[in-house]
Amino acid sequence: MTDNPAPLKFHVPEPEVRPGGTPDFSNVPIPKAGSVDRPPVDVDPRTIRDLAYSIIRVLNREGDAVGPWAGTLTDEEQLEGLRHMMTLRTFDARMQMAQRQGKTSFYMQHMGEEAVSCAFRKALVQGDMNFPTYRQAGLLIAGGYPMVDMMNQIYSNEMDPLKGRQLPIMYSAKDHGFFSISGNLTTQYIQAVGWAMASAIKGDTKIAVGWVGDGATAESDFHAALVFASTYRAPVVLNVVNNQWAISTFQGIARGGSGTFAARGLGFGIPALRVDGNDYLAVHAVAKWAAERARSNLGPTLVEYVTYRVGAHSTSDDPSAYRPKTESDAWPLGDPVIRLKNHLIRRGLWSDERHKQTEAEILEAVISAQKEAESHGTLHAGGKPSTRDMFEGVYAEMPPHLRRQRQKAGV
Amino acid sequence: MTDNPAPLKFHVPEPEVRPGGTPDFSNVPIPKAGSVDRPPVDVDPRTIRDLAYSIIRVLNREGDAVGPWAGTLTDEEQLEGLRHMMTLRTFDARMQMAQRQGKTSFYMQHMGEEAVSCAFRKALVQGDMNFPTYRQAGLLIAGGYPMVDMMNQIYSNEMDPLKGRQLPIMYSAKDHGFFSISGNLTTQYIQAVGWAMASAIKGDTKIAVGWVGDGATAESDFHAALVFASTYRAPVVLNVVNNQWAISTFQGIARGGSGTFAARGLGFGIPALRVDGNDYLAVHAVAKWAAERARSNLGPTLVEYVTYRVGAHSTSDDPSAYRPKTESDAWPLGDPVIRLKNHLIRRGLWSDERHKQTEAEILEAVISAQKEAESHGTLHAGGKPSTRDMFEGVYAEMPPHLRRQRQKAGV
Amino acid sequence: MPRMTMIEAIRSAMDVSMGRDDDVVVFGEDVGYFGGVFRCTQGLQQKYGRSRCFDAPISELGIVGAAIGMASYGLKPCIEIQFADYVYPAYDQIVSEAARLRYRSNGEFTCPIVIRMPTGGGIFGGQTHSQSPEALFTHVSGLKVVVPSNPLDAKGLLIASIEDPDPVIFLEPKRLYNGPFDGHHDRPVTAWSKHELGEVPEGHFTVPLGKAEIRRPGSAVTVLAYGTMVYVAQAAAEETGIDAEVIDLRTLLPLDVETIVASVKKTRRCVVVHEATLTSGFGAELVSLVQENCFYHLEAPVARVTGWDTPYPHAQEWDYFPGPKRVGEALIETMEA
Amino acid sequence: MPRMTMIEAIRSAMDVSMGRDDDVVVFGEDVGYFGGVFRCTQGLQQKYGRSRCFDAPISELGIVGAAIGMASYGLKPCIEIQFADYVYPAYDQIVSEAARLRYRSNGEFTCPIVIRMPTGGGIFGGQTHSQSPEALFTHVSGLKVVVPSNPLDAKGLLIASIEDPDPVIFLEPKRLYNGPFDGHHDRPVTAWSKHELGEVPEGHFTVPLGKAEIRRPGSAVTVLAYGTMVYVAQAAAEETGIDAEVIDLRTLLPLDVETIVASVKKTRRCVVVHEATLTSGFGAELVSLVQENCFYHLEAPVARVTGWDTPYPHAQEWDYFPGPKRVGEALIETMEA
Ligand SMILES: Cc1ncc(C[n+]2csc(CCOP(=O)(O)OP(=O)(O)O)c2C)c(N)n1
Ligand SMILES: Cc1ncc(C[n+]2csc(CCOP(=O)(O)OP(=O)(O)O)c2C)c(N)n1
Ligand SMILES: [Mg+2]
Ligand SMILES: [Mg+2]
Repeated sequence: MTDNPAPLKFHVPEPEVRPGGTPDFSNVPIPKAGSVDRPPVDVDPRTIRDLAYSIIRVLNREGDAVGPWAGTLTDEEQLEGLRHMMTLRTFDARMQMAQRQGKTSFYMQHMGEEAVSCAFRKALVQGDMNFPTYRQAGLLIAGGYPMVDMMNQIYSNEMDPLKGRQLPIMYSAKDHGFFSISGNLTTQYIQAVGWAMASAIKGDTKIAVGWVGDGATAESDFHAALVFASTYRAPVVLNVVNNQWAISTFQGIARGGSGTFAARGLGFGIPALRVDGNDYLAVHAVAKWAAERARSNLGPTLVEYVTYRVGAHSTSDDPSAYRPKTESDAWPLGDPVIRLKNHLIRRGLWSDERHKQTEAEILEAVISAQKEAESHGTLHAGGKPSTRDMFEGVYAEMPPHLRRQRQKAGV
Repeated sequence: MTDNPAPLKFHVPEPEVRPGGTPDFSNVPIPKAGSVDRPPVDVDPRTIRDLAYSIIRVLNREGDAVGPWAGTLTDEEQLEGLRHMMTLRTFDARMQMAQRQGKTSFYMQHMGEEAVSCAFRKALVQGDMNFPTYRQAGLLIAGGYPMVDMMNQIYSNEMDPLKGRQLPIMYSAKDHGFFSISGNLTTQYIQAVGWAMASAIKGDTKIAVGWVGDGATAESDFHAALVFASTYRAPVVLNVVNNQWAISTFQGIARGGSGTFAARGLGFGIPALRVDGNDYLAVHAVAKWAAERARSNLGPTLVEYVTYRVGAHSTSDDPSAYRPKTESDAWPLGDPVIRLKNHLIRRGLWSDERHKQTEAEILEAVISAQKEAESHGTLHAGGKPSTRDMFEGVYAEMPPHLRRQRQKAGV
Repeated sequence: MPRMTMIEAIRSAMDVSMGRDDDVVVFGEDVGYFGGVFRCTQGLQQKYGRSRCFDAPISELGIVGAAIGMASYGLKPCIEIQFADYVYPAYDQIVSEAARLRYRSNGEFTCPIVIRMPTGGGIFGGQTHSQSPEALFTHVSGLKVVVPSNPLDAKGLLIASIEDPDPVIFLEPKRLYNGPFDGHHDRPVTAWSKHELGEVPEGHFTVPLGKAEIRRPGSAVTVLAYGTMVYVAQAAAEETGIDAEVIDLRTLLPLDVETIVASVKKTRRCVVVHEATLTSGFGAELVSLVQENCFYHLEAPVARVTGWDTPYPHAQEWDYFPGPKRVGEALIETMEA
Repeated sequence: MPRMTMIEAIRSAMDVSMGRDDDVVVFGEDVGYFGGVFRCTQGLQQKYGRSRCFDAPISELGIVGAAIGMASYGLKPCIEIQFADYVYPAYDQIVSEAARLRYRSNGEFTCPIVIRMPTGGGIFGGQTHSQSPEALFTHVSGLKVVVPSNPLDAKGLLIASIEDPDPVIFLEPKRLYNGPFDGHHDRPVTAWSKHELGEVPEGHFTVPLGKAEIRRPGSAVTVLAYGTMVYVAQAAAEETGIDAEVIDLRTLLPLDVETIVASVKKTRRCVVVHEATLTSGFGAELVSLVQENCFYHLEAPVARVTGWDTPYPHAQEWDYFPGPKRVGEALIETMEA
């Protein structure tokens, strides 16, 4: 049959729907909440390969928390989680606006993905280290990092902890377990593994967390991370945030024929789980499971968060050019804030009224932080880092050639 | 239980046995010949994941060809296959010796792995393209490329098709479907995928074949190749030759916890097969299956060849420093030449006598080619490529600065 | 003659090339359906189909590696790296593979690929959207390196690059995409539609690789520049009133040494400018060539005005960028030396 | 004082460092059980255990990326890339990450790693075992680049590099591992045991980064060299009878400009030599600095003697290698200019 073969055809994956079409996620299988087993953390990875193809969910349509993954958080913690997500959303809205007002050059928001970083943070302890991308500011919000410091960084003002050197939102907060963000995709995934290896080499108890987006899993560093994590059984949680889109390319371009991103872990013998990324409770439960594995010297876990990027990729992007405007409304996993809110209301712990009131409180807090930050300057106005700062910190000690250059610059 | 966690421990995989120990492969599961199913080429990849964890074998201990993968070669072809493997082995022995005699700088042999490249070549047709590593010279031998040209390249002599520019054995033979070998590991794996994409873009019928060793699968290019092959369903066969060792590191360092290298394909939805690499008939059957998939526009296949590197890594290496001297004797899959020979004898197509006679013939042919090659020079004696050749071919047309440099060199 | 921005001219070059030669294919991150984050490939997928212009996974290594394989097959891939700052994952494929394939195979396999990438700063893009990595490619034998400074050249050079039988690194100064930016960031930029180099023929034409162009004739001092710095140098000459001869190198490798040497022998003074960091920048090669070839003509040391030896900062962008003030000072110093 | 080859000296530097500081870890391809293909790490795993010295998968990206993560944790990884020719897969991690981590985090995270790699030709290693990629690192702000030329320096510089708080690229000229090779490939090499710089203290000492050393005082012309070329330059001086001052740069970044300038101001002539290809090589930076700082003292153009602008060939190795003959000719030319 290969004697006279037909011409080959070139295949390029395409999303189901493009602008002008009607969004349709009916082909995305969504398992019922509570339907996926919760294995013990020391399970033989070979026996749970199917978890890479399912979705762990806790909150059902009615707003109940069901199944074996439910119950990892107290009422208090759940209420706090809601507040964190709401804070992140408000923070985003204000900073997005500040960018539009010319107060900074660039911003990236989390709309729709708040549960992932906010809930994950609560599964870690002091000393653990995240190697985040630009879309996990919830790690800072939920970790109690001051909003005003985030804003100072975004504004590159005179109080910017990074002295104006970095793009907005590329935070660094060591004491908050938040590694300096790189603008280069995926480079930090393998660094997270190296950090975790170091913890094991030193006989410490700290674990590391790598973060990457669906699109960025295609980068080579992803492979290096999985190879090293698998070989050295590093105490690391490897997170893939699948928000369905890179910039203009849908997840199929990076994922190819594998069905899921979690499946990537199977080729390395790394337990791989998929979780409803818009379900705060499910994210926390899976994060806790994976963190416990790492801390118990059981090695790495790969977790795929199934979520949806509701907003634009960044302030430089306009998604209406590549996907239907109403696609986010059709997204079957709903809104993480509303889902947790409904759950808490159903359980009598929350009300629409308290929600509105809290929204107002949060807005006030964000605005007050913003005022404080702006008193220290914004990108083009007011206090700013010095030109001298630009020459500092390239090395621990400034070498002669850089000293000469600084002199030449007259600073 | 993570309140007071125990210190983490650092894990570095180690081979079972080191020099001084007794080789032991009893933990390597070897399925019976004929026991693995042969699915149709258009099988749903999701239904054959277990093939990534088994070993397809045709020749059993008794020397019979058994099971659903048997029967892809005529008697003639099998006899020819034996001759190819014997030729490659003799070629290796002579060139290894030539290197020891100082006639060239470097050599790498195939001892124990002859079946892989020799049998694979017979599943391809004119126009297909291999992107080989340095350990697939069987592709040339079995494809009828003149031995004397290989030797001219090895000797970097005046007839060297590559003008002395390349390390010995880094052949290039376009008309024989053999891409220019790179000394950089794994770089060509993704190039093979690109070549295959090009064939599909043009609506041609040619397929590409990527080759990589077990150790080199850890390189990043491996990931890029799998991502692109999976996304664009490229007509490519992706081969991993698992000969148990990189240089001094055993396969566990690259493989980590995945169990097999074939498993790497599963994370991409790419059908993944493991095959007895010391079984000429099994290699051919699997190669044919994978090539047919590619040519039928069914996309990529990942194949792991389970074999053993009997000799040193290269003429610069001494394996007794890192593995027991007798390890190759203990290798459970035997010797590919002896296994095919026994099969042919059992079937009455061959005899010890004819084998010896053929050995002698081959030796004579190799020696005669060697004499011819040496008449054109060896690395340090006789005819050699010119210094002028060194300056040619950097670009299609020599740019002025290089012309000036050539002038300066006085050539 | 039609007016084009640099983006339109680059798009037109690919359009013309794809129309003339079925073997030209275009791909990269976001270049297919969407048409590229700078819109350089907009409309090409619609016009030529998904097999000729398509989206790639976010893997610069994969994009270049696949392009090399395609080129060895016989195609002519013209690929986009989204920002030059992201080319490093592909560096091995470029240096070890694309650049050496012809040589090591003695011409059996060749690598006619073009790797386009937006380069340079001035857009508050911080460390990862501002770099000028040209010197990391000019050191690599087997590559050609091109940096256009205007729409007309961009189109002619890009067509020439696509038709070139060897790998070409094509660096697009993103600050010039919409107009001839002269480094005065506080003043509005003229649009290309108002500039004579914005007049670009619709159809096929080439600007040959390896030829520099004198942008501003002068007799007092030679300024060697490329990309954005061509306009900065011109502005510095106007503002200082120094009769500088500004040479737009256009191709860095192979370099038009003849034009450079003729000019410096005439002016006897030379200033080299680029946005990239100083140490081991391409300016060092230019200084070396000038002093090797014009030693006895030189009346002053050849000066370099460049980015500082630090990563590219965000807030301090305009302290970092070698603007007309710094170039002007170097011109004065060189004249007074 | 004990005599050591360069391999032994490098091993001793790691041994001493690991003994003094538990945070020093060593890993790379084949460096663990086997002790490295050049045996530089032999015995370290046995002595310090598998957590301190171990084998890595064949992934230069992974090795460097993991080391960066470890360094940010607080370890001091000293890693080996098997040949400098194989460093490119790690180039992004080095350039975009290691070099910029301190700067972009304002010192919150730092990257004290040492990346060792055998470099240079002369062993018939062909394209992929011969390269000298130093200029690809000297252009990168945030890195330090070191090239020792003898066992004593190798040990002192390596200990200093390991103790340095910033990332160091440590290039080991493999042709010098066993003796001071002077480019006369047809003559036997003296062993280090016969050379005074093969006398190396057993214990801890450092040779500071950023300081050059005059290897051969002279008054007629300054030769700037590093690694293997130090001996080639010395041989050329002896053979031509020209009273050359040979400076061994030792550290390329940061560079000891003072020593260079003082010498050239004295000799008024300068020749720069390296094995790497000419265009955009580190020699260009040296020439630029010399002419910027010594313009009015120079009596001849600064000459460069380097590898040719081709990939490193196999058979024509000794036509490619800038041996004493070519360096000698440049000396004579420079004296006669
Ligand atoms: C090495 C590199 N290549 C390309 C880019 C440009 N880029 C920035 S974000 C992005 C898309 C990433 O998508 P994904 O990983 O899905 O993350 P998301 O933005 O959806 O969170 C691209 C292509 C980059 N920053 N770094
Ligand atoms: C990028 C790169 N890194 C390192 C090397 C050095 N090297 C050459 S072969 C080899 C081992 C490869 O092992 P494997 O992939 O198992 O192939 P095998 O030799 O067993 O066929 C190494 C580390 C190289 N050639 N290229
Ligand atoms: Mg995404
Ligand atoms: Mg192997």
